[in-house]
Amino acid sequence: MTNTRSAWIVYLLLSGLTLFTWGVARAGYSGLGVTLLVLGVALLKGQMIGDWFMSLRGLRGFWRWVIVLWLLLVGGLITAAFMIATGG
Amino acid sequence: MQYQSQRVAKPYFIAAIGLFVGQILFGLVMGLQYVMGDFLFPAIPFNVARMVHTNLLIVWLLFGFMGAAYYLVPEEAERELVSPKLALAMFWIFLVAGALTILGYLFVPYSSLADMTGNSILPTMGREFLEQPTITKLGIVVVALAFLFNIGATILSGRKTAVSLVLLIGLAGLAVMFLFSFYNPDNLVKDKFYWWWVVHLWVEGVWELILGSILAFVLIKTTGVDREVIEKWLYVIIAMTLITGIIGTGHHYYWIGTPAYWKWWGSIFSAMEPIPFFMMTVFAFNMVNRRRRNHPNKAAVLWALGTGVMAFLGAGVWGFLHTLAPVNYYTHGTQITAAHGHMAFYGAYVMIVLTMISYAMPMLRGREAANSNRSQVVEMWGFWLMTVSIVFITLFLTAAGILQVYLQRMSENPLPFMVVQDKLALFYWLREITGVVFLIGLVVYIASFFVGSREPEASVSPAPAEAGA
Amino acid sequence: MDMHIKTTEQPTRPAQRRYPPGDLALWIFILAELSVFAVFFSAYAFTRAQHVELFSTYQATLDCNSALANTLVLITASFFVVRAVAAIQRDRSAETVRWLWLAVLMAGLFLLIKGHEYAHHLAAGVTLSTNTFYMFYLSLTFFHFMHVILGMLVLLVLAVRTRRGHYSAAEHTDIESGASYWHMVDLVWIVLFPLVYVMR
Amino acid sequence: MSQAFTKAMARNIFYGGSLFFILLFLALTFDTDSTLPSRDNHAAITEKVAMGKALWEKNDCIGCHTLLGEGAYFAPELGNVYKRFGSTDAIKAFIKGRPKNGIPGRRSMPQFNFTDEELDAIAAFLKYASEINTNNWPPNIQG
Repeated sequence: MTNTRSAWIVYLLLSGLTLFTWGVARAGYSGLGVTLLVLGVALLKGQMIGDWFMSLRGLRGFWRWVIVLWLLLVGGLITAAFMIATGG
Repeated sequence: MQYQSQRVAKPYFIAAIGLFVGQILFGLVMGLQYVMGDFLFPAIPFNVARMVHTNLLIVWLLFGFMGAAYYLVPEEAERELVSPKLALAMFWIFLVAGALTILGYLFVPYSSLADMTGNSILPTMGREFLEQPTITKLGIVVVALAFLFNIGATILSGRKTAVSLVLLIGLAGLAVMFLFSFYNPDNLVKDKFYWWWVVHLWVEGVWELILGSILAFVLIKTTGVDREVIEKWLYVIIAMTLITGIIGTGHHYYWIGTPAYWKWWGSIFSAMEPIPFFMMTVFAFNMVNRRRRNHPNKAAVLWALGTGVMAFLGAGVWGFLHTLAPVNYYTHGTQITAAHGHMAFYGAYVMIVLTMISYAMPMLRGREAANSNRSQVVEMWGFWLMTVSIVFITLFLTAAGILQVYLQRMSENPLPFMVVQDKLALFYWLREITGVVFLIGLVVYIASFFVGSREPEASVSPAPAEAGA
Repeated sequence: MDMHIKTTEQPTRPAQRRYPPGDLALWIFILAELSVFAVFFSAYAFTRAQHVELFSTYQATLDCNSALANTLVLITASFFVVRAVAAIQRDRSAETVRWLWLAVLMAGLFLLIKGHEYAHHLAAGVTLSTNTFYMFYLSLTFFHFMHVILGMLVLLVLAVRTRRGHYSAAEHTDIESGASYWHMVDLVWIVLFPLVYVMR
Repeated sequence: MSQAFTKAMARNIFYGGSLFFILLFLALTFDTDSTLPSRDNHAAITEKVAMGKALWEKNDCIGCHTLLGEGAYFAPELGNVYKRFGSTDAIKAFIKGRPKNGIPGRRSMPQFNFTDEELDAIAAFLKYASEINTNNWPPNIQG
């Protein structure tokens, strides 16, 4: 049974984190640290969508981790690419 | 066999196998021309041998698909064909038109054939795989329409199953995409762009629906697994096929004058194209493992499983090898492409047609369900000889291709094409020898139709204890 | 791959469930879609590594405010979809219809905002062939754009069918499937937004 | 909630997914079509070039050669033959000079007995093809 109260909380958190990302962009911050922070926030948001909106939280086995794995894969590859870009 | 009209499949299957023999013979001629350049020159130049080889392949596969449809549809629709007479008439028209076209290739210079058939009125000839004279192409359209009417009317007025609907969509798509063979602008880039709408959207699109549907039918019949389960997976697999395969067309749009973004779109989507083939392999093995009964026709089950494995290897793995744009930059138009083409066509389409023939032919020849044990053993020898041969042909061509790519395109002092070809002779000889083994395999396969035909049918062994597990 | 899915194995306690909400066929589709996006995202990131200057220059021409608005719109739509599922679980189908329509409205709003951005690019003569950055930007966002259209159509069909009384607390797999698909569309944008608009 | 994996959903995904990707493919085709004029060297398509293409097809040149990497892999790539040979005259001389009965033991190109006008047309077609923007393919002059 979907809990509407937790949905509200997740929704507000997602909106807040989105505003944070936007703020970083508006302020014009750059650099690897900030970039990876923004990416981390996005992954966190993705995780919240997977866990709460897609209701994967209560599962066991493969499907419990499918979104987490996807986020880690994508996040890892993007991080690697951005580190290469900064290093090279 | 439950319906009289299923019988019309028989001549289609016989013609398919006959043309298959012709295809292999001309393949051997070409293989020899690769190492003995003047073999049969100028009587049968390489391009003529190649036209015959590839056109016979296409035509016999079409015969196979049609035969499969005529056999499968009445059983699925639970009614007789709308018109068995039309099916037989179309068989003879298609066979005679096909034979005349091949004879035209062999006995008239190609340019004269173009003049004789009025190619200048609507020029469509002289493009790879679409070499048929324009009137032959029109004939193909007529035959296809009559065939679609016959099949479509039967399906739509009978029981509609996923298997028959998917088959119908595949066959209709086959006919529709073929219409692009009539578009041949002076602009070479546009010509090539839409040429792929026939070639790619056939072999990596609608033909895969036909393949999936035939495989599903044979698996339902031979394993006794619940139709719901098989049809569900059929839909998932063909959905993946089209999801990856349609944009996957882009892997042909890297170097022919089309915009650069196709390198990305084509690479990303065609890199996913092995997935449906992998699913198909898993699906076939899974269904056989979960079989509810042991079908006496073991050969047909072997062909079905072989299709899954070889289609994945040939179309999936060998396709993936050179589908990414940075790799394809070096491998485009080399023996790597030829290697992929051979195993993909054999694994996906040759084997599915032989699967269907293996399953249906015993019934069409009056057996209850299967050939005698002796006949099946010979058939399986044919299976292994041909399949192992094609694996080695592919490996030798791949080796030739790698060497060619290195010498001609990657080394510090790239060598001219013909110089490189001379250096590949060893691999071409090995390929030719393997090709002879393939022909032996084909002869053994055909022999299986005549061996043990007076012996009793293979009996049904009791269902395995693990069945349904 | 486990093809043997039994419906009877499902214990009632949610903590023990094995499969995500909705039809498993749809989840296989979601996996395929996510794989494509994963490859697309990494292709963007690694190509950027070779053209940092170019990417930064043209990234600056994008409208970050539209992207913010669109992110909020999608999250809101997702929230509405969650409420729709919660409502049908409690057998309040009228409420479900309302939430679904609101989500459709949000999807439409996304398309409007994004369409406005595209119109701007079109007027500036920007196409897929302008440069590598725009190639990726347009490809990624347009591919996602089409997903929003599809998601919107799915929600629309669900709203109509709910209204006609197709679903109840006992049977609403389709709504859960549609909801899962919509959340996937949202999830992809959540990564796309910082990657294409913000990270430099 | 029982776990569902239904044929109906699999079918809907097949129809919906196919339609989705057909539309995407058409959108990309539309873009390609409007971008081609900047890449396909269409300004060079004269009547002579068109005649050359017709001759190219009428003699099934693709049955041995590749053109922009497509065709048979038996004879050299011709998409860049104009650049490799350096002139239309060299192309014409090569085609004209093929021995009627081939070269013993070697792969040989047939003698097609083209008229001078036809030779001009074929060479013009190959020159046009060599000036199409192919994303820098082939990797080197050997094709």
